[in-house]
Amino acid sequence: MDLNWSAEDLAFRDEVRAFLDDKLTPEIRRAGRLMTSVYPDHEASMAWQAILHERGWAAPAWPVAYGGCDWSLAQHYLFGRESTLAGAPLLSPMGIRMVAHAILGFGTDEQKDWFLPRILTGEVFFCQGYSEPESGSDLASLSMAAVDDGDDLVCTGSKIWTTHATEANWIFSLVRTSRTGKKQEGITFLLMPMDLPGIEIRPLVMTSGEEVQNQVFFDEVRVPKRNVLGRIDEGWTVAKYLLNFERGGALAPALQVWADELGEAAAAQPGPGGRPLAQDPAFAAKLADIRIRTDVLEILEFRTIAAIAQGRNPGPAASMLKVLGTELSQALTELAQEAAGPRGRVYQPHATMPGGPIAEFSPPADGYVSGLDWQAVAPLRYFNDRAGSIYAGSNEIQRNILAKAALGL
Amino acid sequence: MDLNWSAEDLAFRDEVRAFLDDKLTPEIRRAGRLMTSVYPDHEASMAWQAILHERGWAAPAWPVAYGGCDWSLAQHYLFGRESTLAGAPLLSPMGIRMVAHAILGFGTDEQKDWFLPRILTGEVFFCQGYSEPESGSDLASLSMAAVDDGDDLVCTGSKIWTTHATEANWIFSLVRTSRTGKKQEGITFLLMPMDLPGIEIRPLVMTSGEEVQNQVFFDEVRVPKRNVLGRIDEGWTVAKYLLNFERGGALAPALQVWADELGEAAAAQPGPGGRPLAQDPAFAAKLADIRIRTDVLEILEFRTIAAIAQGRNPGPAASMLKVLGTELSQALTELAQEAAGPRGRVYQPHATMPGGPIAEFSPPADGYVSGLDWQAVAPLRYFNDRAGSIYAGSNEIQRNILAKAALGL
Amino acid sequence: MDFSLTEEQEMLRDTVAKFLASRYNLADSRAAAKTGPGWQPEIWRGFAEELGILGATFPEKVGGLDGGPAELLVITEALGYALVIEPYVETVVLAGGLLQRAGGERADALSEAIVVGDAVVALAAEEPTSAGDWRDVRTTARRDGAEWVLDGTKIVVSAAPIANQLLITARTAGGERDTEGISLFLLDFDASAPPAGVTVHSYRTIDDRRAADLSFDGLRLPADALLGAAGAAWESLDRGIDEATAAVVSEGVGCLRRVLADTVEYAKQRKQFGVPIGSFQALQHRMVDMFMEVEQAVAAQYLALLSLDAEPARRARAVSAAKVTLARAARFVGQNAVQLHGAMGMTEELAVGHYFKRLTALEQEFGSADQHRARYVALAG
Amino acid sequence: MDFSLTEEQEMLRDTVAKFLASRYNLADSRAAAKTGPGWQPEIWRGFAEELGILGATFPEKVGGLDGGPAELLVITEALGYALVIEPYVETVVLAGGLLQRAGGERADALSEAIVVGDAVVALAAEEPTSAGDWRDVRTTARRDGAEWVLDGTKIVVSAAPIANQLLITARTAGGERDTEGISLFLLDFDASAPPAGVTVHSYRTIDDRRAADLSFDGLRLPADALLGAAGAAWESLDRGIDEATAAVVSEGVGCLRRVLADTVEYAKQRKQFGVPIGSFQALQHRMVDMFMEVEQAVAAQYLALLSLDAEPARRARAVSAAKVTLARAARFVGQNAVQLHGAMGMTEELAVGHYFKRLTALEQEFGSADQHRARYVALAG
Repeated sequence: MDLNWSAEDLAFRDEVRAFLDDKLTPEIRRAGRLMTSVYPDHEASMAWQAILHERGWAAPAWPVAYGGCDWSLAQHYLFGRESTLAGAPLLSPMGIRMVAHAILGFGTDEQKDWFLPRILTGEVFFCQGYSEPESGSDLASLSMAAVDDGDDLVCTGSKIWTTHATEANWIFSLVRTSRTGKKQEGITFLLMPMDLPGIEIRPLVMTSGEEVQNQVFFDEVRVPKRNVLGRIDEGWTVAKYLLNFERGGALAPALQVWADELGEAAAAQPGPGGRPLAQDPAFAAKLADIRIRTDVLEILEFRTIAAIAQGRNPGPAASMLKVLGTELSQALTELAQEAAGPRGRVYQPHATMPGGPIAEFSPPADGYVSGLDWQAVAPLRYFNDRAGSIYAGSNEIQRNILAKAALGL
Repeated sequence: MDLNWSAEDLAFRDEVRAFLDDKLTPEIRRAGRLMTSVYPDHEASMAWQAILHERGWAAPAWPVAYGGCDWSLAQHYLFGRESTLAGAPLLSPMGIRMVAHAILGFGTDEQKDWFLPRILTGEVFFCQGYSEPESGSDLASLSMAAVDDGDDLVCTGSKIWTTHATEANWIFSLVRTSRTGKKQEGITFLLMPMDLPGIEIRPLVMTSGEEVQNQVFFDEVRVPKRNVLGRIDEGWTVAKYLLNFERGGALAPALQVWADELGEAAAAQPGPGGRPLAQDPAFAAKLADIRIRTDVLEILEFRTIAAIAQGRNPGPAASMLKVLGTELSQALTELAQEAAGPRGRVYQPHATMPGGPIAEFSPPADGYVSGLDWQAVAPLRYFNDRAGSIYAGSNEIQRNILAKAALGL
Repeated sequence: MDFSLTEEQEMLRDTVAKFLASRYNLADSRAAAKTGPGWQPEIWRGFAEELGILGATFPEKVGGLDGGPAELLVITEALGYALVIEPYVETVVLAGGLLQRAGGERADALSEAIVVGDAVVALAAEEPTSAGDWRDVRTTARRDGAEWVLDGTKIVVSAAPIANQLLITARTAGGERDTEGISLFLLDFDASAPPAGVTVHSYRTIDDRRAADLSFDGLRLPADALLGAAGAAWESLDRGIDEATAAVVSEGVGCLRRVLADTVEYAKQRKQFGVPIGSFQALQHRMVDMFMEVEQAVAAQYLALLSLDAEPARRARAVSAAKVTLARAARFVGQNAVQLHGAMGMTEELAVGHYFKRLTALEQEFGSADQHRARYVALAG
Repeated sequence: MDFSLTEEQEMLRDTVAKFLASRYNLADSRAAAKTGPGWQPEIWRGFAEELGILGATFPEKVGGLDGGPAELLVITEALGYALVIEPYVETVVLAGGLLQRAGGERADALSEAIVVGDAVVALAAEEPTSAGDWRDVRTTARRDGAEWVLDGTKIVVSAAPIANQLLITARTAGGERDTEGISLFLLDFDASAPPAGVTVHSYRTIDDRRAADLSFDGLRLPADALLGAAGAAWESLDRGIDEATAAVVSEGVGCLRRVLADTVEYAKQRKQFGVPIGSFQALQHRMVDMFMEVEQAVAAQYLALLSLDAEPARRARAVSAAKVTLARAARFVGQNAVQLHGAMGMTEELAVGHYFKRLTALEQEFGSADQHRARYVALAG
C-alpha cells in the first residue's frame, strides 16, 4: 500500500510536464481554462489534437498498432492528470474515446483501417446519435427506423442531444432494424456520413445560450450496410461495450484544478464584511468540503482504474464514480456561481470559450467585460453542469444500477 | 393579514403566563426541561395533569360538557405555546389527546360517561396497542386475533412499541375480528383493562437505555364486547379519525425553546480556538438554520391550525408538518449532541428525567455528573429523537401520502 | 396571526393574474429581452393604466392605492409566476420606498410619475467592493458651489439601461463602510445618451433582464439632486433593501409555484420504461421535497412581508430568515426541476429553463443565503 | 499509488477476522460493559498471545512486529466490524506511538508490557476547556525537589477505569494554548484505588466503553515519570492524535461495513405491504447513498493511514479530510440504518442499535467534522 508514485512514474510525469510546457500555447490554454462545459471550443480542441498527434499522444489508450501508447496504468493516469493540471482542453470524446473503441472491438479490418487513422488526424469527426425525443433514460426503447433495402439501410426518425452535430462529418447511431423480441434486440449500430441526403440539423439553444446540442432529423437516409458496426440487430451489444469507456475518465484532477482556481479567485474577491471572500467561514467551509470530497474521489477513481488495468471487473464502481464525480462537479460550479457574486448575474459569453455558437447575442463592440473572466464563466458553467447528473445515464438510473449490482436489491 | 396577536389574545396569554408562573413547581419544570424524548417522566406528568385539571385546563380541546374549554383557536394555540415556553412537561398524549377523541367521536354515552372523567383525573391511564412485530408501516396488515365468543372477544397475539404499558391500566387496541375482504376491513377498536388475565408485558430496552416502549403479549384474553369502540369490524374508521388528532400539535414553540436553550448553553461552552462555542461560525450557522426553519414552521403550523379551526380541510398539510417538524427536531437534537462535545459521550441518565426506567444502570453513589445537565440529556435525546421520523407513520409513508394527496402522483 | 386576504385583495390577485395570463407570454418577453429593447413598454403602460399596480404601495396623495404587505404579496407573486422581467421591484418597491421616505417636491413628483407609468427608476448602489453590502459606498459626492460632484463606480445596476431616472448612493461623509454619511442623489437618465461625466456599459443578465455598470467621473448634479438630508440615507436605504428583499422573496414564490406545477405535470406525462416517470417512488419523494420547499418559501413570504413594519431588528431578522429560506428553495426546486425534465430542462424550449435562470439570479439578489444567515446570526446576538 | 495488500497482510486480516468471529460476540461484550468489569481481559490476552496484534505497530526490539499502515488498517477495521470495546486505539496506537517516540527505559519497558498484554494505557489529555484541542493544557506540573507535582482536571479519559498505566499531559511552561511547554507524564494507575492526590469519577460511555474524569490535586510523581524532554511533547502528541484519528477512521469503516450489510439484509427480509421493503425505490436509493458513503469512508481510511509518514502538514490535511469524511458517513449511514430498521433499529435487541451508538461517539472522537474541516481550511492556507 502506497499513496506515492515510483521514480519511473515521476520521470514520466516530468516528461509529460515538459511537453505540455512547451506545446500548450496561450490560446489553447485559454480554451481549456475558459471552458463552460465538458465540451471544448471545437477549433482549439482540434488544434491541440493535432499537436498531440504529432507527438504520438493523441490516443494513448488505443493499441500501439493503431497509434496508441505502450503505457502503464500509472502513465495513462499521470498523462491525464498532468494535461488537466496544465490546463489543456479536453479532446472531443466522441471519436477517440468512444466510437474508436467500438470500431476496435467490433469493426472489420476495412473499417479499422479507414476510420482509425482519420479519427486520429481529425479528418473524421464523429458525433453521437443515441437519444431520441421519446427515448432518454430508457434508451433501448429507441425507434428511429432503419429499413432493410438491399445493400442499404434506409433511416427515418430523429436523434436528439447530438453534441457538435454541426461540426461533425460522421455520426455513430443506434437505429431500429427489427421490432420483434425484446426492445434491446433489433437495434443496429450504424456509422453515417453527415452529408448524406435527408439529414437535417436543428440546433438546440441551452439555458447557457449555447448551441452545442442538436436535434438531427433523418428522412429516408440511405446508408450502405457496410457502415454497420458489428452485426445488424446486435447494436445493443456494441453500445453496452462502449458504456465502459464512456464512464472511464478520472474527474478528480480537473476538480482539483478548478477548486484551486476558485480558491485563488476568492482570495482576491471582496467578500462579506470587507474581507476577501476566501476568509468568509461559510465559503471556506464549502470549498473545503469540495476539496475533501475530491481528495477522496481521487482515491476511488484510481482504485477503479487500477482494477480495470489488472483485468478485474470494477463492478458497479463506474456507476458510483459517475454519481460522485458529477455531483461534486455540480457542487463546485454552484459554489463558483455563488462566489461570482453580483457579477455572476451578468451574461457575457464573449469572455468565455463556450463549446459552440451563442444564440441571439451580440458581444459589445468594445469587448467590455464586467468583472473577471472567471465570473463570466461561472453562470454558464453552472447552467451547463446541470447536464452532469442527466447525461450518460442519469444519476437516478445509476442509483438503480447500484441498488441491483452493488447491493443485490 | 397580520403576524400579531389581538389585545384579547394578549390578555389571555398573560393569564396563562401568570398561572404557569404560579403553579409550575421547580420539580415539574425540571421534568419538562430534562425530558429525553417526547415522553415525560410519568409521575411529574400526572402531577401536572392534576394541577391543570384543578384549573379546568387539562383537556382544553374537549367539549365543554366533558371538561373542555370554550377557547378560540388563538387561545388554544397560545395556551400550548406558553406552556412550552414555561417548560411545562407534556401530558401523556395517549389518553387526553388521543383515545378520548375516539371515545367522543364513536363512544356510547355509557363509555363517554365512564372513561372521560377518569381520563381527566388520571384514574384511567391509557397506552396504545397498534403496531405488531410484522405490522409497522403497513398497520392495516395487523393480525392479532379477536375471536367472537358470545358476549366476549378472545384476543391472542402481540402488540409492540406500546409506550408506558407498565404505567397504564388501560390499553386501546386494534384487533382483527375478520379475515375476509380488504385488510382494512375486519379490524376492531377495542378498550381493555391491562389487568385482564393473559396479558404480559416485556419492556424493550432502547438505545438510550430507557424502558419506555414495550411488547405486550395477549394469550386468550377475554374482553367484553361492550369494550368495543364503534362497531365490530369497523375499527379502521376509528383509527383513521384518530390520526387527525395524532398529528395535530404545534412543534415550533418547543423547538424555539430548545434552540434558545442550546444557544445559551453554547455561549457558556468552550468551543474551538478558545472562544465560546456560540461564536464558532460552523455552529452558529447550523443553529441559525434551525431557528430559521423553526420561524417558518411556526407559520405553517399556525396556518394549518387556523384552517382546521375554520372547518376547512387542511389537506396534506398534516403530513408535511409531521415531516418538517420531526426532521427539524432531529437536526436540533443532533446539533445539541455535537455541542455537548466530549461530555456528550458520557452515559449519565441519572442527570436527566427519562420517560421510563433505565436498564442495567446504577447511578454513581455520589451522584456525580460530568459536565452540565444538558450535556447529559443530549445523547439520550439524540438517540430517542430518531423515533420522530419512524413513528406515527414514518416520514417515508408521509412522503407517499404527500405524493398522492398534494401532487396527484 | 391571520394569513387570509380581504375580498379586495383577492380581487386584485385575480385581476393581475388574468391580465398576465392573457397579455404576457414567455416568447414575447424573451424576444424583447434578447433582441428588443429589453422590456415591453406597453405592458408597463398596462400595469399603470389597466391594473393600477404601479401605485399599489404609494399613498393616495401621489395617486397611489395606499396598499400594504398583502397587496405587495399578491402582485409580486403574480409577477414571479408569469416571469415578468419588467422592473417592478426596482421601480415601485425599492425606488418607490426611498422616494416616499425622502419626501420633498422632486421625490413626490417622481412618485407620481412612477404611479402613472411615466418613470422607470433604477438604484445604483452596488460597487466593485461591496459584495452585496450597500453600506460599502466608495462613490463620493462633494459640494462644489451650488452643485454636487460625483466620482465612483457602480456595477450590475438592475434596470439602468431602460430607466429614465437613476437613484445613486454616494458618500458625503464617513469611512468606506460607515452607515453615517451615505446620501442619495437623483439623476435624469438615458443609458443610450448618458450625461457628461457618466460612462455606461449596458448588458443583459442571465435572467434576461437588463443591467449596467456605471462610472461617474466628475458628474455634476444640481443642489436639488440630493434626496433627503445629506449623509442620512442609510436608515431608509436599509429599510428599502428589506422591502425589496421581501418583494423578491414573494416573486420567487410565484416562480417556484410555476416550476413545481410544470415539473409535476411533466412527470405525469413523460413516459420511460413504459410508465410515467412520476410513478417512480424516488422521483415522487423528490417532488414531495420540492413541494415542502415551496410551502416553506410561502411561509417565508408571509414572514418577510408582514414584518416590514416591525422595528428594524425584528424586520431584518424576519427578512433574512425569509431570504435564506427562499434561496434554499430556489436552488433545490430549480435544480430538481431541471433534473426531472432531463435534458429538455436545460434548453430554452420549455418554460422551466427560463425560470431556473431567474431562480438562480434570485438566490443572490439582495444578498445570498450566506449573507442573510450571517446577518440573522448577528441579530440573534 | 497502490492499494493492494501483501499476502502476509491478507493473512493477518483473515486471522483477526476469524478470531473475532469465533470468540467475540455482542452479548458477552455488552454484559462486560454494563454489568461486568468494562472489558474482557481474556480477549485482550488473546490479542497478545494468539494474534500478536498488540505488538503490530511496535518495533521488534520491544517484541513488536514492526508493522505499518497496512497492518493497522486491517486490524482496526476488523475491530470496528466486531464492535470491539477493548482499548486498542488508546493503548496500542495512541499510547504506543507516544512511548515509541519518547524512548528511554521506562517507555520501552511499558511498550514491552503492552505488546505482551500486561499493560493497558490511557491518555489523560482532554480538559474542561479544551473542546477537543489538546494543546489547551491547563493542568500544571512543577518541579519540587526530585519530584513533579501535578494539579489540574482531565475529563472523559477513555479507558482510564480499566487502565493500569496513565499518560498525562501537563504544562511545565508556556501559556494556556501554547504548543511549547507541554510535557508527558507516566503514572502507575488503578482507578479503584487511585494514588494520593488523584480523584477518579469512572463511568460508562454511550458506546459502552469506560472513561473517567480525573482531578490531580498535588499529585506527586518521581523524576522519571517525565517521558521525553520537558515541555517538548507537542510534536509527538500532535502526531499521536493523527495516528489515533486515522485508526478510529479505520475502525469506523469496519462499523460502517457491518451496518450497511445488516441494513441491506434487513431490507430484503422485512416485508410490509406484501413485499420486501428493499423493493421500494426510495429506500433502494437511500441504501445506494449509504453504500457510496461507506466507499468514500474506505477511501478516507486509505488516505489517512497512508499519509501518516508524510510531512506534518500533509499528514494533518489528509487525516482531517479523512475524519470529516468518516464523520459524515457515520452520521448518514448510522441514522439511515436506524431509520430503515424502523423502531427495531432503536432498540438494543439488534446489532444496529449498538453500532449506531458507537458511530455517534466516533463522529466526535479526536475532533468533530467541524473541527477537522477548520483545521483543513487552516492548512490549505
